[in-house]
Amino acid sequence: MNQWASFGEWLAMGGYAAYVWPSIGLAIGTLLLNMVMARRRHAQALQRALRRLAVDGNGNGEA
Amino acid sequence: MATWTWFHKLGSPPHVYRIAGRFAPWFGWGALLCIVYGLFGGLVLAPPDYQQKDAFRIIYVHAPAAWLSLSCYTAMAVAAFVGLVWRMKIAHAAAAALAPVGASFAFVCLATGSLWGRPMWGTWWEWDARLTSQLILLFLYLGYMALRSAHDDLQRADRSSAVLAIVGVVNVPIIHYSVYWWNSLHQGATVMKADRPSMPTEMLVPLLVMFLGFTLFQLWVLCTRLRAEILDRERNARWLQEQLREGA
Amino acid sequence: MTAPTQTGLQVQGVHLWRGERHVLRGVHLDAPLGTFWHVRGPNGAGKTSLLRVVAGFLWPEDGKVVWNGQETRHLGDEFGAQMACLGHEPALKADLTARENIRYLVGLRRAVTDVELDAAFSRLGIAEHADRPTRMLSAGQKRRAAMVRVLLSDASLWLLDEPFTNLDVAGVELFTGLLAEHAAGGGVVLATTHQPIPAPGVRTLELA
Amino acid sequence: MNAGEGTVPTGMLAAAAATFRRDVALAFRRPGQMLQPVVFFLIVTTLFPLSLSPQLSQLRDISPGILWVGALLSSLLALESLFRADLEDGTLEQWVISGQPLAVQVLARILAHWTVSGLPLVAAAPLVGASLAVPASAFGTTMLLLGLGTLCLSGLGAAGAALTLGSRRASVLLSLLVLPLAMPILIFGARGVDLAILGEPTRGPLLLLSALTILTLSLTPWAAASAVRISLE
Repeated sequence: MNQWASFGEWLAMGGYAAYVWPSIGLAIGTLLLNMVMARRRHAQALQRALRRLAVDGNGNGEA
Repeated sequence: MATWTWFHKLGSPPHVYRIAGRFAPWFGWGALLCIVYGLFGGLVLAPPDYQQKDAFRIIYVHAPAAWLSLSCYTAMAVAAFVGLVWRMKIAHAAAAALAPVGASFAFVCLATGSLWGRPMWGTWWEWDARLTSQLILLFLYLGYMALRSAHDDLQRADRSSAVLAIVGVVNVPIIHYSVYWWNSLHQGATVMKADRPSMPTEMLVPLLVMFLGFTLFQLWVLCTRLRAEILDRERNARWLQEQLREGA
Repeated sequence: MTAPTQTGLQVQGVHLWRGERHVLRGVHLDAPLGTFWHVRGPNGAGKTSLLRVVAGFLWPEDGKVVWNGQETRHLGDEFGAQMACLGHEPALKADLTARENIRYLVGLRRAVTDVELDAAFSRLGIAEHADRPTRMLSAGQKRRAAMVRVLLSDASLWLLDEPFTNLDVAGVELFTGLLAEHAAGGGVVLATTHQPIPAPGVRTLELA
Repeated sequence: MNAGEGTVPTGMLAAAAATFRRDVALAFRRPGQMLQPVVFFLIVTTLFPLSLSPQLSQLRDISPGILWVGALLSSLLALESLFRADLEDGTLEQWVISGQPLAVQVLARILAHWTVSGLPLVAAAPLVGASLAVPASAFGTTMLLLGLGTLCLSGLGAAGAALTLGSRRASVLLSLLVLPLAMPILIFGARGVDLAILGEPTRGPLLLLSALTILTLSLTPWAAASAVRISLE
């Protein structure tokens, strides 16, 4: 089943390693970047909302 | 009546905030699983392409990114339309949530397309119809995000970027076919012919799994960012206080 | 036949946020035809916002605006035709003469003749300036030219934001007379100003 | 002088015609400003021979691109202030409450703007074409194509100008929004001029560009109208 003779041969990607691995790396990297940015965006928004809540927690939050 | 209440409930921020929170983990883990399995299938198990050998494996990230960049833009336009017509803040929040991830998929698609083209055509950039229309789509994203950040008032930013998204989505097919028409004038179809249908199953299955993985990732980012956008837009709502007091 | 539709303007429970501020908090107003309203309140109380909500530029987050029994949101352009606004800017193109400006703006609504224009210009005391580019007119003269537009617009609802700014004493008297006359003639007038309006039967709407 | 002595309300087309006449009259009050896009067009198109080569044969091959890029950028220049002056002096508000459909007024504005800024570019096209060794036989088609292209761009630009009304530094933003959408115009237009120079039939690009213009002029007024309403909020 496994068509690669060795781990090294798999890494070489039939001579196209210089193109395949950067592509995969870039794609995964962008996914991770998006994940981190999304989580931080939510955390920031939550902080702002909590701070606003603390400031006028009692008063004019009517819907 | 049931469909209307469903649609109506989608309009209420507290409800959407909660279900986005509940669904997010499922999308997140699902995406991770699919992408790991898809990459393993594509990079290890799938046989090399008879023509492009192992370089074709870039398709496992290139094609899903291309598909996602387009589906994100369409979803943004639909959300923008709903937001404008029914004046639903949630829809504008969804459009705002989709833009960054859509733009980054467009960029990934371009970069991997260029990396894939290098061994095929010997140049980093080739004015191939697909790459060119993808480049223009990236410009549309950048224009959208530039317009959104140009307005300080959140509501005006929402509504004017919504108009742009709708105008943009009408033009996407026009741009697509005019680029293909322009490209076919000057040269025959390029050699990058790894179209999906002609692929054997052990190559095709990982690709479909990657599509699913990327889509689930898009939904995860949508849920996470949507909650942030809702928090920004619902500053003075009472439900927000109970929600925040008992933990996000 | 449904209940006889209430003529005139009703503002029902209008809430409006401008960014963080809760500008209009449940504003109520029942202005039947033939009434003259003075909208009063300190700076930032939302006087201008209220006029812009009634005019349809701003959509309230809550509550509605009803004109002659129909919600203005559903009337659309039809409501625009029955309303005239006098905002902070006189809405005059500097390079065109006052006559050209007004003939165009009123012409959007109805056919207007030079006779009517001359009569209105002289009534507002700027007949001799009607044919000079508005660039050369003083602020007060521009304000009077804008009032000509309101006068000729055939609108029954008048929304005037600080109409007396840049006007001399005679101008304020003239404008007050015109507003009262329009109200007496079956129209509805909403005017925001910090000065008292010395006209009989003026009702006030206080914005906190 | 109060309301309604049997006055005749103005029809939609009459109002649009009045807006068209006023805009053109307003432009002719400052003829200098009308020439600015044309001068810009002439300057931009002289940059190419200076930066490339004086050989006429070489210039002829790329003249469609030079003509079209120059025309698009020049008309984009004039588009930025399409609604800004009206917003500042309050006339834009009068449109919204004039009782006339806003989209029709915007369409009248687009046509007036095209007449004032697009047509001068078309008139200057033969001059520029000659400087780029474009054969006189191609002038007719080139002018027709450029006329359609600038009209189509005026439609797109109107939506863009309305969208950037509230923001600072709008001219850069306007090009960022409009140019990606204008690329099909460039593709069809340049191809048409290319064929015209070679003396081949140009029905294809001509019909495609006309279809695109009709589609754009029937959609963008609505987009521009809703953008105007948004900027008045």
